[in-house]
Amino acid sequence: MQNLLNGIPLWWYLAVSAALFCIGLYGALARKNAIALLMGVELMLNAANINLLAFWRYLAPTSSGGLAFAAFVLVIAAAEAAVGLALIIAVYRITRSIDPEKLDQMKL
Amino acid sequence: MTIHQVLFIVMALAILGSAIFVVTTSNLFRAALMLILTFFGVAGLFVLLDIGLFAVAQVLIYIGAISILLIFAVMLTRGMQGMVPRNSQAVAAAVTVGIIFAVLLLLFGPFRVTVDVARWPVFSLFAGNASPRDVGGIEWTPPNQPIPSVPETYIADFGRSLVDLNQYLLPFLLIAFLVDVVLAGAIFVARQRRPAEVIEDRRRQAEEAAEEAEAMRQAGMAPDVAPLPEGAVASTAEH
Amino acid sequence: MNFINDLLKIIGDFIAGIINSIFGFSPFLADLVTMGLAAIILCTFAALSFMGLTYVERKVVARIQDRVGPNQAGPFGLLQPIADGIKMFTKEDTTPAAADRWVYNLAPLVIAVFALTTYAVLPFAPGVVGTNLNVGVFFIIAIGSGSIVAIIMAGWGSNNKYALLGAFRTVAQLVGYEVPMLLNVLPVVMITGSLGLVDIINQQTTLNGNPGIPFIVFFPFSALVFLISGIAETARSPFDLLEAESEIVAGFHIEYSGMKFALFFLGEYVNALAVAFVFSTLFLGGYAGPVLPPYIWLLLKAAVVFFIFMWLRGTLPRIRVDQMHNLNWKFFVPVSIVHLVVVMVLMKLFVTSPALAQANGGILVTPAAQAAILFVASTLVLIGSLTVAARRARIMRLQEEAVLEQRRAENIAAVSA
Amino acid sequence: MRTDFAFVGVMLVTAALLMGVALIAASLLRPKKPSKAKLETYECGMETVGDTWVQFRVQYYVIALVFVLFDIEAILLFPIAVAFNSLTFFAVANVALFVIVLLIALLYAWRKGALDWE
Repeated sequence: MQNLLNGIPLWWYLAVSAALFCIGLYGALARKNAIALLMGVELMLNAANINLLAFWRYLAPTSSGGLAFAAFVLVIAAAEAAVGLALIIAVYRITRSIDPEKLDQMKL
Repeated sequence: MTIHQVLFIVMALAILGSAIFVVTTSNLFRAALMLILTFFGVAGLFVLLDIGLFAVAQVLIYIGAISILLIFAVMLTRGMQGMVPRNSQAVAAAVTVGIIFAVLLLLFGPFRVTVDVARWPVFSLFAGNASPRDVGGIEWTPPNQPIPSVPETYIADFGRSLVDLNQYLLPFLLIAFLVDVVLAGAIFVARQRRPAEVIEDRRRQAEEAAEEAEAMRQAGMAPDVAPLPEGAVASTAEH
Repeated sequence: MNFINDLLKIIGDFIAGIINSIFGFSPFLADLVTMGLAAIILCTFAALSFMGLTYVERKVVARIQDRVGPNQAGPFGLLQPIADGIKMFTKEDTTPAAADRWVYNLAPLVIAVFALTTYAVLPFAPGVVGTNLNVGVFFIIAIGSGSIVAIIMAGWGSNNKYALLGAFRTVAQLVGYEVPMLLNVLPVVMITGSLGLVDIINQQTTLNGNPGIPFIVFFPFSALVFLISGIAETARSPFDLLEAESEIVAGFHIEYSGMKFALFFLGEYVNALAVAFVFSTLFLGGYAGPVLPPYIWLLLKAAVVFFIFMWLRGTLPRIRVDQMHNLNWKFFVPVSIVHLVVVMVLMKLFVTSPALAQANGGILVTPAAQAAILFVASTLVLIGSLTVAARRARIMRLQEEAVLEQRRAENIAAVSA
Repeated sequence: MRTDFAFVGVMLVTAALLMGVALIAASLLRPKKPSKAKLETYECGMETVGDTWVQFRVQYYVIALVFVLFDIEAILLFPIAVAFNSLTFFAVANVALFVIVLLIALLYAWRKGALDWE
């Protein structure tokens, strides 16, 4: 018998998070558009956050480690999106394409 | 079924459904909108976990900031025109992702697999000595031990831990510098001009330098720099 | 006296009692029905206040501009909102052929729903609050992002150049003014030590329910910047760049008509009223006040704030896009950060509780003295920043004039030659 | 167990239902006579030329970028503000440092002209 919070066992959260992570990974691997790829990465970061907060809530709600790490994930996700999208915009202006498969040159 | 379980299942379905839409649709703007729905669902999960602070932060940052950035980028790059949703490695990616999901479910899920380590010694690498025969299905909480509730002051505790020298002060300050670097870098990258403009600029500069040198020579002084040869303009522009 | 004071609460308890007795067999169902009824009452209140405000605003702005305003429908034009409502319901409403149907039709719904949800956390009287979230302030600011999403949806879904351009402009404005709003709520949260709106009001009241020192005295700078950002956040005049008719026709809602347009309008007014309520709560002491019942106090304060909105709308011209961005990024945000640091350090230096003074050091002062110190500091920041900005603006104006003068001289020389 | 957010959820659902009912009622009441001219994109009577995808300036992105970075700082500053009364002076000095570093970032963006709206 596993422990429940609001009638929900921990593994439900972990399963949703795992599924979300895998969907995000698929998006990051299989998309032909750099922005869609970044969307996949955001999904993965979100999945990681679900995991962090679920574990925090079930295992150590009295410390604040899980919250701190989740907050850092949020911050870094935003920073990553900002820089990534800026790069995409810059690349697009030069090559008029944001297909990551076509960006195989070091020099633009 | 309690109401919380029903809500959880509804939210999980919304999250996963919209996430699948995000990674399969060919309309990038709708993908961004569905991404917002996913984020909203995740905020709902945080509410179910009793972490209101992060539910709100999720809405504020992911919906209010990151999705806006994504949509702006979609608009700026016209990324949707003639878009093919999948690239050539989509099938391989799907298979890989499926395997990863199966492994994760084995690790996190309720399933317990019994493996004979004598036949598969490689599993002892993962399972260690603690439970030599059971792999996967890790029990994260000791059975029948109540989960403590979140303390009322969890926001204040969290805030205090962020500026506590023994806890997260260093990452907290590093984030300020990270933000600095991100801002500087992203502005530099995003505001860079087009190559054509750069070439035009360089050519004008070269012309001005040449004119100046000409004027100096006419004034009877030796030029500091030799006027650039014709080809030099193009070669400097490439870098 | 008590009956009048707690009128809302007594009525609420009465209704809850009836519901509990009907649905006594299932506490969950009783809870759900109670909450649903409360939500319907709040939505109705918001919708009715929307109708009332459109009339009042038209009358007030008309008076300011020396006109009469609506005066045909009913006595003093009082039936005007109803006539408008009937028109909105029966007007033909087309979906442009080029539009993205789903996105186009969902956008007004999204904006109205998010605007109404703000009311779920506003405290109207002691004990009368939809839900007292412990992250109330944060929630109100976060829920505002919903309207940003809706505006982008409307702009893109219409598939119209002007709509998209207007949406982009609006979003750039809304996201920009969220930053000074966040930065100026922080001092209030710091002095209260809580994000809950009820806690913030309690901090501004004395024990017997009368107003203590409202936070506008502590942080006049924050109050001013919050108010102006609030106006910009709800895109009201003079920040109504999104509907600059001469430039982008009507902004993101150019393609909308009938009921969908009404929902956009409702979202705008409900948001503006919510900003008035939130400002009253954060800086004017909320429902706290002597003699009159609490809900009347709150309504009075919100009405005064909303009157300021209407006054500004009636008198100020619309500002330019670059001015709007400059005001935010080059004045509000940097000065707010400086103000935040000053206030933070002062609040740590001058503390009011002996225990804290003993634990962390700092000088023990009375709350009134702390308020006076913070008031002086905040006002100094305000005056200082205004002086610096005025000097900078003067220098820039002189430079511009010099350039113009030079150009004129050149022109004269060219003509005479 | 009932969380504080239950009412927010109910409010979202109720508002959506009420507004949806209003929309549907309006769609039943109003006349519906679409014609080709009515369904055209409105552009002050002119015919639409070209794509809706007009070229947007990158300035919008830069503004959103600066906003995002100030937004993420809020998620860290708000919990600290809640804990403010019990912080030591050292901690407050660090928060001030954090905020000032952000101000430097803003000033850098200002100097680089990222905040100028030509």
